[in-house]
Amino acid sequence: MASKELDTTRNAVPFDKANIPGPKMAKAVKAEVAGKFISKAKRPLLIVGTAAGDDGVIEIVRTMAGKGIPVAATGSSLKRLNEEGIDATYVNLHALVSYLQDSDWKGFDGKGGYDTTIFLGHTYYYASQLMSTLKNFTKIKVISIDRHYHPNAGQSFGNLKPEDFIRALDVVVAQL
Amino acid sequence: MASKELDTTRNAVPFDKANIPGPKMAKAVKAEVAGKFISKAKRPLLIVGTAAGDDGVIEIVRTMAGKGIPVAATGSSLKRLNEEGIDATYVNLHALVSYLQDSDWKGFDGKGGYDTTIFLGHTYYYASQLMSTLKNFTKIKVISIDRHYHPNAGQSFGNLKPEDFIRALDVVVAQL
Amino acid sequence: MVIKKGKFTIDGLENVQINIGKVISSDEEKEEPEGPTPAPDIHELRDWDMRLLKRYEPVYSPICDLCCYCTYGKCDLTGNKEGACGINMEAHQAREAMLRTLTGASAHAGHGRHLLNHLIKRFGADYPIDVGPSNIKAPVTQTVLGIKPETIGDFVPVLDYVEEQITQLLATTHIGQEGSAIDFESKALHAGMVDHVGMEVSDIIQISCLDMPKSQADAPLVDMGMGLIDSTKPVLLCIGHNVAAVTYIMDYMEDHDLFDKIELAAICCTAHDMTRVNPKAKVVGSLSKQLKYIRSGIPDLIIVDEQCIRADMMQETSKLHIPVIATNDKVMYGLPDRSNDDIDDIINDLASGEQPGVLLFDYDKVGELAPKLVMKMAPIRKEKGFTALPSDDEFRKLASSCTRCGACVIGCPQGLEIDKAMEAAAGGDLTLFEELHDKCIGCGRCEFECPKNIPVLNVIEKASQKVIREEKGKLRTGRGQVGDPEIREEGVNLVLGTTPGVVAIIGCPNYPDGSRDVYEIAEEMLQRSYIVVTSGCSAMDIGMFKDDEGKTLYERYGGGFLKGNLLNTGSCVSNAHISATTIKVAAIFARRDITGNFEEIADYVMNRIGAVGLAWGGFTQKALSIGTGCNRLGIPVVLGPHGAKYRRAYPGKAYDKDKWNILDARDGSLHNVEPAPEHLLISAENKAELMPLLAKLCFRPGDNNLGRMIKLTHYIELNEKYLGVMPDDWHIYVRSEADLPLAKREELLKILEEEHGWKIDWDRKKILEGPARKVDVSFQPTNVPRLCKGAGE
Amino acid sequence: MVIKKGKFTIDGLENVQINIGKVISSDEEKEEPEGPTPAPDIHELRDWDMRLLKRYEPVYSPICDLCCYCTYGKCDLTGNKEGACGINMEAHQAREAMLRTLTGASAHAGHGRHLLNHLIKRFGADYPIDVGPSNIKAPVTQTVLGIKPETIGDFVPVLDYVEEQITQLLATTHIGQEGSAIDFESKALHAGMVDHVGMEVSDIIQISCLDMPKSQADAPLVDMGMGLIDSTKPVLLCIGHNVAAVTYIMDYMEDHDLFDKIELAAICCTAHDMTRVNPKAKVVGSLSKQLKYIRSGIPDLIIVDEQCIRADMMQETSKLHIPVIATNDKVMYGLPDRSNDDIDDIINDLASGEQPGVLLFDYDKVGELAPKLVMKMAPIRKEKGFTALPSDDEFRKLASSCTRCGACVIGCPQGLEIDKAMEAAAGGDLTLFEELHDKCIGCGRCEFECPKNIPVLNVIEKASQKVIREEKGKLRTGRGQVGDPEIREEGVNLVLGTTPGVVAIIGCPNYPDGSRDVYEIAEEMLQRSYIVVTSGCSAMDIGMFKDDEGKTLYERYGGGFLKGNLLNTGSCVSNAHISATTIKVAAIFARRDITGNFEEIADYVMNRIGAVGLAWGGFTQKALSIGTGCNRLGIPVVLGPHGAKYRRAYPGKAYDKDKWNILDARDGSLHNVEPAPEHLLISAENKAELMPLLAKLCFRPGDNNLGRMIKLTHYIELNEKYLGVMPDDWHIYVRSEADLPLAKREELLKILEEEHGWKIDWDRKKILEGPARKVDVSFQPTNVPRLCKGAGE
Ligand code: SF4
Ligand code: SF4
Ligand code: SF4
Ligand code: SF4
Ligand code: SF4
Ligand code: SF4
Ligand code: SF4
Ligand code: SF4
Repeated sequence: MASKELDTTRNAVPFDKANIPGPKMAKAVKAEVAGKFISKAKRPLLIVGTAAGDDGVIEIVRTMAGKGIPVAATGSSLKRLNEEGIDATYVNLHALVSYLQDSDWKGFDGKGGYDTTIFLGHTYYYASQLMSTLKNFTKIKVISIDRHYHPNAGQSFGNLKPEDFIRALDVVVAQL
Repeated sequence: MASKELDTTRNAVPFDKANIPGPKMAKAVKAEVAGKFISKAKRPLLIVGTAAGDDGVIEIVRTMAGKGIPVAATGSSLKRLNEEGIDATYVNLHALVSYLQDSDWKGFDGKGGYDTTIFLGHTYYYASQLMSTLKNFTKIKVISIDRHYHPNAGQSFGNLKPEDFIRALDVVVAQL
Repeated sequence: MVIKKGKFTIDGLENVQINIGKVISSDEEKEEPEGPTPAPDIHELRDWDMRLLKRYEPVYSPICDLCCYCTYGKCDLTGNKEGACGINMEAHQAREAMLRTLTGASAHAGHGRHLLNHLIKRFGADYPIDVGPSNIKAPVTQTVLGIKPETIGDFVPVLDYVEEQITQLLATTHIGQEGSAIDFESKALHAGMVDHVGMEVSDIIQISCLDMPKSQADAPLVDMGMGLIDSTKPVLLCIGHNVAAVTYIMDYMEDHDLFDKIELAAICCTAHDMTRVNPKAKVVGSLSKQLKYIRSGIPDLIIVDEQCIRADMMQETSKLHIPVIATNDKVMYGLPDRSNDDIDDIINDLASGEQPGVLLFDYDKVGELAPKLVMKMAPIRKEKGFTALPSDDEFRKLASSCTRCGACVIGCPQGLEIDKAMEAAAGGDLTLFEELHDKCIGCGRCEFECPKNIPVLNVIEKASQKVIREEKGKLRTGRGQVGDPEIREEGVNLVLGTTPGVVAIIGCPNYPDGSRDVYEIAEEMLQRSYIVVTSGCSAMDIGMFKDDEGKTLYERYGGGFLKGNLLNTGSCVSNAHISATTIKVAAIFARRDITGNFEEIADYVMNRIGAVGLAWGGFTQKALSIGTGCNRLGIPVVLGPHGAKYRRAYPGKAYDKDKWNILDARDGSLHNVEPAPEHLLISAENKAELMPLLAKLCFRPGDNNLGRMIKLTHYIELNEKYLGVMPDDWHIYVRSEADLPLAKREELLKILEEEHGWKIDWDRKKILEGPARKVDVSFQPTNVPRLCKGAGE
Repeated sequence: MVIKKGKFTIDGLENVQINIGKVISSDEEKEEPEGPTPAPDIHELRDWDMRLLKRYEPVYSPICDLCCYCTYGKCDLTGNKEGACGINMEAHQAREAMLRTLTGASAHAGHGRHLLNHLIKRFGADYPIDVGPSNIKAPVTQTVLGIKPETIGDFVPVLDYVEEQITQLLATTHIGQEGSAIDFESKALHAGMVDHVGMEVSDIIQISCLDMPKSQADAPLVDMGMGLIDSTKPVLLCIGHNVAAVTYIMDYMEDHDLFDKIELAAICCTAHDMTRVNPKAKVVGSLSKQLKYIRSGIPDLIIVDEQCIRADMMQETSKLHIPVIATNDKVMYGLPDRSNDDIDDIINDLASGEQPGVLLFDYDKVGELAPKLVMKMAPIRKEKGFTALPSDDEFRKLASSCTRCGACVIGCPQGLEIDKAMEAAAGGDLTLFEELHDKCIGCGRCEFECPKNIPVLNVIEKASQKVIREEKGKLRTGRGQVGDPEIREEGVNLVLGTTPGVVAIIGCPNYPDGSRDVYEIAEEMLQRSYIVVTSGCSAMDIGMFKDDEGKTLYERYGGGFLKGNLLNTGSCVSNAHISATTIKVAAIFARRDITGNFEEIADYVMNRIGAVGLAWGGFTQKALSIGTGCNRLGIPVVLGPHGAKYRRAYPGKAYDKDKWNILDARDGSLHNVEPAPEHLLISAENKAELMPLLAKLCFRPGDNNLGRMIKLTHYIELNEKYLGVMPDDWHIYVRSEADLPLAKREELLKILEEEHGWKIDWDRKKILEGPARKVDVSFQPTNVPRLCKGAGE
């Protein structure tokens, strides 16, 4: 719909200016592309952080969860998600990335590890560090659909205005 | 002329993969833009390094020198330049950047410092380090018209094929 | 003939120097056998490290994908590639974390050595150690080195050892040394351990020589906060960590009755230590107040020593005509050394502004000069009204000139929404800035990004004048060690669990969400009868907030080693007393031999003592080394979210059952136990996530039923309170119905039956099947095979 | 009663330990007064540093614009901005350079301490120092600490001092310490100075205890080069720097007559030191051969100790079934410690491949196990023909599979055109690879970049088999110090200038253009009668090339401290003997007191001794610290182009006349002199630029006419030869016509008249006007006011 004017690839500079990790930085992607990418994942995991307070964001989480994407609630996001009736599993983000590094980990459902992680609603610098673990030490795909450009993801939006952010998320879920 | 097909802004990644200095990296510029930029300099200095062995490059140096741009010959380039009859002053590149940092330095001609330095024909990693000095500690503009992308310059070409390189240099001098 | 330590010459043999070492009394000798690893080299505790690291596998979070250690590089290690020297990302990150740990250790050790040299010169090497009512005077030193120091001079070989280890470890960061991540971890743990030795030395010698509180539960309360400094008086501000020089100022001020005339205040650990020496001194606050307070223009003279001092000191102070006296060769700012000059000449040069600062290594001169100078400066400065803060008019103009470009936000390490606050302020609403003020760590990075050259921090400070005036708190001065008698009394509660745990809130003010967090964390845990220990900047920030009755936590809670007490050990180096406390519990309560017996003690601590460290705002290398030293001793540590930038953590994998096998020392039998403590080093994202985590990390395999019950209660309650639900793993900590909180026992048994399929005998309200293991009151958990009966036979 | 050093107990006082320190004989005592700065702390030589740094202003070349030291960061410092702690780019770069210098210093000191502990255990603390025919046995130690060690035990407090300084310096890299770039430079210089102490200790104790050549000009020549290792025999390869463990292997091999049966070879400094102990050992080559040689599959067993060892050792060797024995706790690779196990068990586990490597800290076991194991491994390995190199067939396929994408080129630190060589090789032409082979430093980075997974280094090595077979050279084993008698003989030539200078070619093989450069540089300077001193990897590479008659430079030139001689001092730590040599010249030739008198000596060296260091391929932190130590002693150093990545240099500004004022010690008068030495630390881009620069940096203000004439001759000639013209600054080194080379005097006078406007008296061929200053044979140049007559009066 509004995707013509919405270009989520713009302004793809780290939201923390000094957060330049090296030659490999996330590809800035369009919302449709992100959505298609997620829809193709075999074992996706949506990782929702404490900053996911916005109603719009919560609705997106609900939709994605509804489409069968398991939700890991990191930080203190579980409380809100539970209040909203969204099924999620609490996990410490630092611990989670250590599980994801473990090829023997069977996932939250015991059915095996995840091939794609989707980050939404995180404290910027904190998530960036833990994406760095996944980027450097796993084959797991990392896509950030957060509001700010995350260089340590494989794919990310650029820095978005709040209103564009919600629009972009809508485009993403439309692809699922 | 051939500038339509020649896009010197492409492939603007450091020629040494790990040479990612930080958030500020050279703007990749078109050859015309580089040429115009140089033509506007009040006190330009062309810094020619040891790798300036190619005949095509030497001709460019000759042309630029002919247009009144003073030439600093670093490394061992002086020998060739002298053989070619091009007027140049030998200076150690490391020493040169220290002079350029000194606001009291009067330049090779005693008429004052330089506002723009133009790098051509350098050992890649060596020049990169010394551009870094100028970038971080002076207001002097640094433009690289070398074959490989120099993140520590203010402006630079992307990594060019040898033939495109000479074409690009021709475009540059055409603007002077 | 009485033989004493010292250097002697024998008549007629003037050129022979005889050094008499420690004079050992025979009974002392027999007291405790020396353990297997006195003064261990890098590899001697490696087996222990490998036990830890096998369970708590390191996780790396590179903050940079490159390595720039040598000029083969930079090398791109993205994706665990190897650099030109063959090192891969994993090993390099481990090396980086080791180097930063070592940096922290060297800061403390370097501080300790400086102080030791100084105090030996001042008081003599024979000056006795006095830390209060304790037989175990230097628990960390004794455990690590097998040495029982009696005089301050006895610490000389202790620091020799520390410095040797630091040098060896630093050497391993050279290209072409260690190639293995896991061995770099072992080295980091070694660095952390020697850090605690260095800290212990530093603090014990100053407690002994400078008459600081000695295990004093009711150490005096002192005033704290920018709102409590009387800026109408000359304000002499000390910044740093090393109290050596500053004591001369205090002595001079006492001798000349100047405490009424001069406001002597300090920032960072020097504030702790000054007030420990003399509670007439005042505390401005933690590190994050430093630039803010300088910018206020209030200080009339600044004395710096070492560590955590703004590197831009001279740029900032010279603009405001605040002279600076640097007193330590670690921080010299390019200033001229005036140690040999006449005091009056120096005063003139500083007062006239001819020199913005000087070096002064002669502390007698510092003591006399600083009070004189500040009294000379104050009228001059106050008359001219030097301050960096804008006037009301300027303030409005600045706020209005902001274009909301957001460059400052991207530059701010906290990502604070300065742009929005500017907008509000331009419209006359200061609340956003007032909120932002507590979250702002006062770093000044925003100012370098602003294309409109708005002095952002000054704007924040100006906007927050009202709240700053209310910044009035109380700090209980650093009490030093926990005394042996206290351990004797409380050890049992701690090990039984009636005291649910010890939470040590330490480190720096790089909090994710402002300094109120640490106050609230402390309060909640105190209310739950945890022992809360604190130190450094956190100890200060905890004292900055008050309850409805206007009381700080220090006023509301006792300072003893008792449940529900709040202990401030003191400055950063007094963190050693926290690890020392766990050692003392092992020694006094459990009667373990500690001398040169690190592994056994760490094993005891890890399996028995429910202590957890929290570096909520830890950002310095020292915070990392303190935490890492705790880790080697078996104490889990939680970091705030910025801590993920330390590059490495040691989370546990609760789901991996194989990792949770431990031995019963009685017979060497293997037992699969609950994951306790679940993590050795982990971060939390916010306070809400942190609270239940702290409670969880107090579980220990050695818990008895009562203790487990109490710990479980708090874990469940905190999880419900902060995450809104029962934790999904509470049941794995249940070994029998006796572990269940009484009030909820039935409810919980039901859940165990229904959700986890456990078998319950509802008549007797007993668990029949379900738990991974049963409680056995005499279970002696250990991770060290040689400590089991029959080992090596 | 004869009193000796040691520990004693007195009958009846068993618990009193008496340590008798150094027994000082009365006349010794009087020998030389103690200078002003024995064992200086960080700030005690700061005045001297400031003198240096005022003239040679540091220039920073950040290799990264960020700082990632603490978790306030990362911080963006681009454009000299400040980070969150207030440090700016300049100070941070200075801090980085200091840290890396310190890393180098710690590597040497850590090595020294390990060796000292080991040798004291083996030989006793009283084992006498024996370095050859010298009274000044430890010149650096004596100059820095004011100590004159006689036994190896005397070095214990020396290393205590070094470790204390290292800890203090490392502490300053903590956040919130030093804020000034210039003071970080002073600290770096301090680190460099203590590095030379650490190196000196390391080398003197091994020379003394392990019977290495002692100031021996005709130390034996040994075989060197991959082409000279007999791969049909079992090949036992040692890698590293610390010869402690390896000596046990040599002893065992001697005792069991195994030198014929086993090829004992080594890489890096362990190769130097093994051959110094026993010239039957062979040298494979410098660091850049390491991965190449492992990949060849030839070694049947590898022993590693410490420093400059491939971090990917285990990954590489396990693929090729080469067992590894690690013998030093700095490098443990996560291997199991088998020190307490039975030798046969270990051999079995290694030979079977059950364990790819082990730790072994029991050197007796290493000595026995290694020869046994290599003899067991060799037949197994040779039968299976383990090698990483492709077969001819595979080689062609690999070269053809290359898509010329260029990813490897961008990954290669040397930017080598691998893609072109692949193309040529696919077409059957190996010459490009053969050329590339010498330039390739064997780092392996290319392989991580190749999207076709081509093992690029293996391809290079395979293509270069022909040239590798011809890699046969000779090395003169490390001779140790320059002896006092040699100084007595040569000092005068050096100071007069008939020997135009000393060029010390040291450090690592990260050459910009292959290893032939150092050979050619050495040859040219030797032909010009410079004394060429060398050490470490450079010493090896110099020996790898031959003249038309098949002779290496070591065979063509003598090894004495005489003009036109080529001295290999030995391994990296023997670099201390190079700085020591300049100290000895000051002490012996100029009769300066050196004890605790660093500043005066450095001042002498800088103004009088035409010595220049060259780290052409220096890339390690050690090369940086060695160079920085030379700098503090007043010795200029040139780096290869990679050296610009060390982040900081000290170039001089010849045009700024104010910088070149020095004093005449006779009367304290100020003199404006020629810029000599022009730079303190500078890089050169290639050999052609380097050669005249080396000559120029041998000028000294103290040169007399003869010396200046000779130096000027070489400077002009080298400039003409390599840069094609007369240097444009030769005239500023002319003080009178007597400074002009005789053969060219008239020609030069003409130039001076015509181009520079000097006034010449053509009758007498005398300069009347022009030079900045006149020569004065008794001019006593100094930069230190207190050394002038009448100072302080
Ligand atoms: S490690 Fe730090 S200093 Fe080095 S390149 Fe990375 S960010 Fe820059
Ligand atoms: S230490 Fe290793 S990875 Fe780091 S820059 Fe040097 S060669 Fe590269
Ligand atoms: S001073 Fe405060 S607002 Fe400015 S960047 Fe630092 S934390 Fe952010
Ligand atoms: S950088 Fe300056 S102008 Fe931009 S939003 Fe921040 S304060 Fe306003
Ligand atoms: S707690 Fe942290 S910030 Fe505070 S003084 Fe100590 S190290 Fe510095
Ligand atoms: S040390 Fe200073 S500049 Fe470096 S990351 Fe920390 S705060 Fe930033
Ligand atoms: S191994 Fe050789 S070719 Fe490959 S990257 Fe290293 S230097 Fe370049
Ligand atoms: S990276 Fe591989 S495929 Fe590409 S040019 Fe190099 S060798 Fe060929």
